[in-house]
Amino acid sequence: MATILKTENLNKVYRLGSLTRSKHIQALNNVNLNIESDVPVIISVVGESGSGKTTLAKTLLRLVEPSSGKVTVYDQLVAGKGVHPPKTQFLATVQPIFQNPFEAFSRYRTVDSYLYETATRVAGLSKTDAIASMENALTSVGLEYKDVQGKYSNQFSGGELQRVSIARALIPHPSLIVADEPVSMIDASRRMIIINLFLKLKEDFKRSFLYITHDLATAYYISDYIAVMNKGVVVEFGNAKEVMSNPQHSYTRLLLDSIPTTKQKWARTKPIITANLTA
Amino acid sequence: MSILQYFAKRIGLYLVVLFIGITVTFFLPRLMPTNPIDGYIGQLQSRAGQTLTQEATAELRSSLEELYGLKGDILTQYFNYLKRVFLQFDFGPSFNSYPQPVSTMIFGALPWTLGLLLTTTLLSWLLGNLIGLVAGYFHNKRSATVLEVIGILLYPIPYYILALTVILVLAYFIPIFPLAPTFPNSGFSFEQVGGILYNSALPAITLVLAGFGWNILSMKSLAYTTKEEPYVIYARLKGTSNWTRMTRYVFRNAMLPQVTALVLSLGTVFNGALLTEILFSYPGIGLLMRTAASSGDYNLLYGAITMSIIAVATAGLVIDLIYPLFDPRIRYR
Amino acid sequence: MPKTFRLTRLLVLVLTVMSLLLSACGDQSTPSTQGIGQGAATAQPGQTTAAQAAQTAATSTGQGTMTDVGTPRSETLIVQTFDGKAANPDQQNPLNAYAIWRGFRELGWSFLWEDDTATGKSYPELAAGLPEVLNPQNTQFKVKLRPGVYWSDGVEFTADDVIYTLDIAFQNKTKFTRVAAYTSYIKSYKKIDNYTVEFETINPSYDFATAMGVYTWGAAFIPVPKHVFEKQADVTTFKNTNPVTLGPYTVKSFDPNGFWQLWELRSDWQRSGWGNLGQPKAKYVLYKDFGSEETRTLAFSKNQYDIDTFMSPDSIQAAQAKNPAITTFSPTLPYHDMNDACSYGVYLNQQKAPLDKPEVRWALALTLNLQQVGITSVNGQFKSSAVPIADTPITRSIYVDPVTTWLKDFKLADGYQPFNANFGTELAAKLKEQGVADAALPKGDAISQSFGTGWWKNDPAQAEKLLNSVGIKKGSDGFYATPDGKTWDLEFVIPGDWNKVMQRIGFSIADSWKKAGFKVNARQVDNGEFTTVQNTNNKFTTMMNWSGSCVYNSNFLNSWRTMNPSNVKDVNSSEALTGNFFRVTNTKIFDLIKASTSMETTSQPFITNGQEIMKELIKDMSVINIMNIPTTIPTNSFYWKNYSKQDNFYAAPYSWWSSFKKTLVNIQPTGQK
Amino acid sequence: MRIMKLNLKPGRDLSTGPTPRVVAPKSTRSKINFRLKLGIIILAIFVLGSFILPFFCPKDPSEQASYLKNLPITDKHWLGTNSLGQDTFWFLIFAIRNSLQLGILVSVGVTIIATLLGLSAGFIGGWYERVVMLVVDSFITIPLLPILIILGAVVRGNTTFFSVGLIIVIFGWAWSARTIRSMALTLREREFVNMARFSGASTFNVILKEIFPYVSSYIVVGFINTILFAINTEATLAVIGLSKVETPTLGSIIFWALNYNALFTGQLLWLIAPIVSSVLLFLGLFLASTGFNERFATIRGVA
Amino acid sequence: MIRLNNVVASYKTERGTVNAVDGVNLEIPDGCILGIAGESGCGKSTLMKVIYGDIGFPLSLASGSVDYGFTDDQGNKVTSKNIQKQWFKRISYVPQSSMSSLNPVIRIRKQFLDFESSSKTKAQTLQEVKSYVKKLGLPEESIESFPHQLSGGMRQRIMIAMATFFQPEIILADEPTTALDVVVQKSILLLLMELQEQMGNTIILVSHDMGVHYQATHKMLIMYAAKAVEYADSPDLFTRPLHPYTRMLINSLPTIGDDRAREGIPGRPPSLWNKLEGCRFADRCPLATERCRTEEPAFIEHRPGHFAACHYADSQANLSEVV
Repeated sequence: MATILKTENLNKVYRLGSLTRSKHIQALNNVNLNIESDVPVIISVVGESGSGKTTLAKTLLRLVEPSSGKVTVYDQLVAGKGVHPPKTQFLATVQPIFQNPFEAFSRYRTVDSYLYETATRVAGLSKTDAIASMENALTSVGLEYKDVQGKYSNQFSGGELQRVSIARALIPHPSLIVADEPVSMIDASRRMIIINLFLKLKEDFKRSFLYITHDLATAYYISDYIAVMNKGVVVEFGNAKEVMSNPQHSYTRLLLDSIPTTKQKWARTKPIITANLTA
Repeated sequence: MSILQYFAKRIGLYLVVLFIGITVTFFLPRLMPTNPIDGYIGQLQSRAGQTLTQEATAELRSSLEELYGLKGDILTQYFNYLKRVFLQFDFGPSFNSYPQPVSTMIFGALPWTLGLLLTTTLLSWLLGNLIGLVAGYFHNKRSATVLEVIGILLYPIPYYILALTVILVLAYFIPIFPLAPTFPNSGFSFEQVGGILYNSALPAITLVLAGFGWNILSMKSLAYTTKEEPYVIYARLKGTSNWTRMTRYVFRNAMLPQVTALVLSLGTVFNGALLTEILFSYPGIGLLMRTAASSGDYNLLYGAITMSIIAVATAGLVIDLIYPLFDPRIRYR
Repeated sequence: MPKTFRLTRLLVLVLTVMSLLLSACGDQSTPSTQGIGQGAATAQPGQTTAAQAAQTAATSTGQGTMTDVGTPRSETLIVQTFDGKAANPDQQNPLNAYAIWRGFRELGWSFLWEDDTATGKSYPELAAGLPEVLNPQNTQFKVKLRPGVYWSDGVEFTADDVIYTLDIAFQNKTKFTRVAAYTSYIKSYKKIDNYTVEFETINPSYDFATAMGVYTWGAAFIPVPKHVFEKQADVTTFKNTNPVTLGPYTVKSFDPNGFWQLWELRSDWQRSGWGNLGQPKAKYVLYKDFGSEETRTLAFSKNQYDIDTFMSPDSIQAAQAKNPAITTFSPTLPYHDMNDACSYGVYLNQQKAPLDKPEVRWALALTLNLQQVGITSVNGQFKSSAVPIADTPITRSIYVDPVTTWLKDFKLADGYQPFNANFGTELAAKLKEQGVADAALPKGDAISQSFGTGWWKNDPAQAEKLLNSVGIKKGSDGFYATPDGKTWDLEFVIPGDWNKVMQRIGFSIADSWKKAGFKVNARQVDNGEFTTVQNTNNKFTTMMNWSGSCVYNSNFLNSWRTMNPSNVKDVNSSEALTGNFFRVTNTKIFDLIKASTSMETTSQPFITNGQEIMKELIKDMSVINIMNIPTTIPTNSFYWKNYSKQDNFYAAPYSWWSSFKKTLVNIQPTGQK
Repeated sequence: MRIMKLNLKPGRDLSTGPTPRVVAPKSTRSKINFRLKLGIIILAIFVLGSFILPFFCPKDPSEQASYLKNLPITDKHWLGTNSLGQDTFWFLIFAIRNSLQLGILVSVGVTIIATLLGLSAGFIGGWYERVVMLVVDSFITIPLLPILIILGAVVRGNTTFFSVGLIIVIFGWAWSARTIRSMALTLREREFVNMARFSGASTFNVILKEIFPYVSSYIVVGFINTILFAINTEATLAVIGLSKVETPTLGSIIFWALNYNALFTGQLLWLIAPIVSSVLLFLGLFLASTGFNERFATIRGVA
Repeated sequence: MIRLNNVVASYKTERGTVNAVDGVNLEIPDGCILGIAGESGCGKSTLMKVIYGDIGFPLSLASGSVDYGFTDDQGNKVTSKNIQKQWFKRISYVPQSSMSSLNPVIRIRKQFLDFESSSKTKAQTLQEVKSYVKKLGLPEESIESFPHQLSGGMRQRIMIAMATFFQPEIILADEPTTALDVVVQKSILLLLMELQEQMGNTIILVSHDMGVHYQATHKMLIMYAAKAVEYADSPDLFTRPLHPYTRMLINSLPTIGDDRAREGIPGRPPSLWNKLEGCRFADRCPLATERCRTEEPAFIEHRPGHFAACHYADSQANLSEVV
């Protein structure tokens, strides 16, 4: 059994200073996750804004240094207080997919240049090998190299761009791909294309994913494991189907209850408006 | 971080900036090819009286070095200087007006410069911003374009040209104001204040004219972009009047960077004082600086420039400390 | 329904209206530039303007125009200050640096002897007569004081005041900054009685009356009132603000910012230090700075003041076009007063290669196209002088004429005759060509009176020959290169805006040198730096200057005493010179000077020595003397008349010389209210 | 006050306030193009005219007494001659060229220093940023004009008036650096920067390829503004006689015209020509700068 | 009843004029919540602008009109030409982002009182605002705050309070819950629904989330590439949609507890600058035939009250219930 992701006592405290007040925000509060598996898995982290899920992703990506604790991915120590893994090794272990595909590419550079640089610098490939690996990666996300080559980000739709973004992340064969809200900026009708792609990549390419989202339905749809976070604390963690079908924590239940499904209307119990308005 | 810590940190930074600025300006005048003692002796020798004998000159030279505190190497002078400035705010005696202390001269000139430049800076800020607001808010109206053109045309006219034109128009062709100011000599009666205002009118008008072009243009572009902000659009969709939107929405928000600009420009009044005071023979720090530079009066120069540095650095500090009063977001974040 | 009144709205409204008004002003400014043009181009007769101005100003009071300081304009003589703004206006103690340009020398103080600027001779003022020499070495003198002179507070002036002044000066000679001239000159002094003092000098002194009294523009020794000073705790820091004066005027008020100072005539002016000269006509004298030349021109043409100092010829012309009451020193060219003690010249660092070769210095003189320089910079309004002193009515017969005679035959080593005695005639012809009215041009003998006795030829070819002879040849860029082949960058220091005439002349000289192939870097400097360059060998190459040639009568020693070996410093020395700004190294000159110090200054041997020194200076081309200082000093006769002019010359017409006291007793009010 | 204004101009720091959105609505595009076009046309005329015409100049225009003094406009002297016997037109052409040269050189210097320091400080952060910003803040407090007046004494001793430019660079880069740094700061948090990081880019690469293109538009605007600032500063110094006044510049013409009292002697063209030229030149620079700025804003708004 | 008569709304751009809403005919009965759904760029926001009467450069109403079914104080019929005078009195608007739609530097109380209220004094109005806000479940003090001091949910409630304060006939809500978390989203939607029930006004709700529409709306309009493609009562539309696009939209939404695979809709809508022929959905439609590519389907009533623009609306493949 490989340790796919292990966080140990991960804490992150932000200090928000202003003139008259200053407060400490515990974005991560002793987060301990341990996922061991022989096969690649998709782990979802769900929660509302401010729950700490994005901080968790950023910690993994070394974009934020935790106040204490450490993170191990596939037995590699990748992040933690004072942890400095070699750059290339780290980049070959963890790769990100960002929320806004239009923001993820500079509009002054062709999108394929990011792929090419990832191939040469991170994967350490020669020029020809790099192009081959780019072609492979793009094919696996349903795009063709010739359609991408030399184009700028504004020539793509959000979904296409997000797929390029995923292809780039695949190039160095990272053990774990961290996807922070990867579909929230994509039109609802096309979200499932990306979501299904994650599933396919897990199967075909044996990649593990950490899927950060506030959308419980898609999380349920693709995840093997799910972690529900609230105010920096993991309130519930376990097998996705089990957690969703039988939520233990009241917060998880609240979240599930609030999803606007197309199957069942919300129960309208107590009135929100206190008095008669027309009076 | 508590509010006290924040203040302490900001003030610490302020002191470091002051220190660096003062140090740089201490060493700069050393590059001046003018020896103030030569200057003084030369004045005595060739213009003010009698040709001195060699003995007399040598004697005078050594006593002047002693009096001016120019003995010792440059580092000793520097440390003495720092000590005096930071601990006693004492810049030593003026070389040219020995034994007058520099601080006395500066504090004599300070009210003039501050009085003129603070008033005009504020006035041109107010006028410029109001015109700019109207020009930016009604940017597609012809009358607003006219207002903007005023700014565009006023802004690039070099200051000295503007000054000369104003002198000609308001003192010569239409003799409203005096050509050369005669400031009343002392006291503060109502009449004298009137005299000061009357005599300061010309420089004040040029300063306002010179300053408000920039204010028009910057406020115009700010108002113009602010007008496209969602909250202004939403206010329009609420059916609010143009007036309400212009004042309460556009102006209140576009004003914020302009407040910063205002405080910063208040800090740089000494810079502005220079040209004005030279052109209008106005008795302030600027004229003092110019005279000091031309006669190699180090101490006076240090004093005047240090005042300027303190003013700019203080303005920066003040912005940071008062900005929350204007922007509630910073107050409560 | 009426809305609640909003203060903010009102404020905004008011400000908007104001801003619109102001922006209207801004609009006006553009066409107004053209308005100036019309005014100047058509040159409206000035009287109307002047009258209007007077009217406008007069409306405030009932009977007559009042000045800004509240005195009747008709009783006030208003003088442009010499130095602009005074840095230390309340410092009025003459023993220290003080606000010297505010009329103290002319109106407030009184001196032992004055100088008659019309003749160059001393006459007694506080003293009862010229000093009596007591020993053959000329070191001991007896001075009698004139009885009946009173300080402005009613105390009599006596020998005690003289003794007291000397006492505190000697006691505090390291602290007072303006006493060194006499504390290093006088060896001892003693009071004989209330009106008699005896002095002993360190060295033989044939100039005692001018050393302790006035030489041309003021005296170093200024008696201070004992009864006032002895009450002070510390005389060295005593400011003496609003001083007790010996002169007929007292300070009525002054601007703490240093722009103006008002003097009022003492009611007992008759028993003042120079009350015996006659009645000063102005009840008030106001020294005031009218700012830059632009504002001065405007104010002057509006009769806001009466006497200016240096003003550029164009400004005077412009002011005259607007106001015919404004006149220059003479009605014909060169219009201005040329009788200053000093002269303008180019000083050369004779110790610095390649200027150490006389050929090079002569080449510079022969390439200086003075005709062109004079026309470009001062419209031909100048009086040239090849002899290194000012060519004035006093010096001409003593020095200029004899040396000029010698010059006509003077040859350089190669036999070339550099002197052009026809310079004045040629200049007059050129000016005529340029359109100067015939009436304004001098004719016949007047040419030499106006434009001088001649100057050097403008001969770039001869200059090149001289330069080639010492290995200086033109490089491929057309500029002269030093013998080692490097381009010769010639630094030329000239005054900045503080002396516009010299500044212009300097730039024109640089231009004429450039045309002849010298790579000149003309550098205008402030007066502080100017003096530093003048004094310091390693900072000095060439410069415009006047301070080394000041000779007002036969006594050339006053300037040239400092030409001695102790004032020859190493060429790279940063030590300040205390004189000898020509950088003379010629031992013959040193010997002549030394010998002259023990001669009577009016004696023939002394004068001959002077002529010999001048000849030596010319042979070496130690200094390229150019012209007398054209002191423009325009006056305005709207309120006052009978100023000292060419055709009515009673004293040097300058307001910043102590001779101004003669102007004050000679002018007359015009009766204009 | 004008001088201060221009001081701030190359990089007036508005970072303390909320950055105003500079997305111009589509409706104004034609107007913007007009501005930019007009600005560029004016500048092109000035640049081409002043850099090409001097080759046809009959003689060094700064030489005195080349012609008779104070001539009116003739076919030989398009703007007449001045009181120094120089041809006003040719002097003006050379003046514009020199002023532009100075402005451009200063601007290049300021832009390079400000960009290097501003970008690196904003992006690298940490103690490096703190030190750089301390230096920047200190330089901002040092008043330019008095310093120039002090150094004027030194400057005037040099054979080239470009030393004035050097000093303007030394004391003028701080504002721009500050603005660029604040822009880099916001860019630092943008996702594509992280994307580049995860593509293996080094810090240098990130600054060069990711951050720089985004700041470049501002740099162009800043560049134009600095030209304006440098020309005006030199002119101000020249007018009070603190620059190299023999070199024809827009300021030195005014210096000479005032020195010879052109206002009152009817030599108005001498004074008006440089004023009109500088106002036009400034207008061109100003229109180009604002036009480009707004043009850039629309591009950004579209992307 | 609001009636849209063949509304064509176009934008002027540098590339030319583009019709963002291209011939929409609609009758919206009074007192219902109408949902509008569609991909971004389908014209739903433009349609909102047209209905609100916020038409100004570069947007223009190329043809057609909007009739609101009521008259103003002078008795004139209110159409899109004069609806502006009724803003926030009889028609109001809830914006998408409460944060950027509130003036950051003045207190909410003042923004409330921006309304041109002619008949009451400020103090009176303030009292009313306070009590109204309280009724909507907000603390009274909240209107004394600056916008940034309130949470996203509170701010959105304030926006709703502003929009409903005068009890207008029509309320437009453009993606009012997009920026909010699910829990808050639910409470906001419930609030809107409850308000509508009490006031009986018409709410037009734009959202791209079919779940939101299912929960809140009575009637649904589906738009695609500037066209209205389906319009029906919500329950009908969600169970038996007539347009393949609608069906695919509903089907692309995963549901908890439902493990079946879900597919997104591949491809992109056609560019509106291109010349468009036939059915605009044809390129992405599994049922498309040659006819669809050439002949534009009409927007017709296939079942009572159920309109659709599809040639195969009545075909077998389209009649099954949505799973």
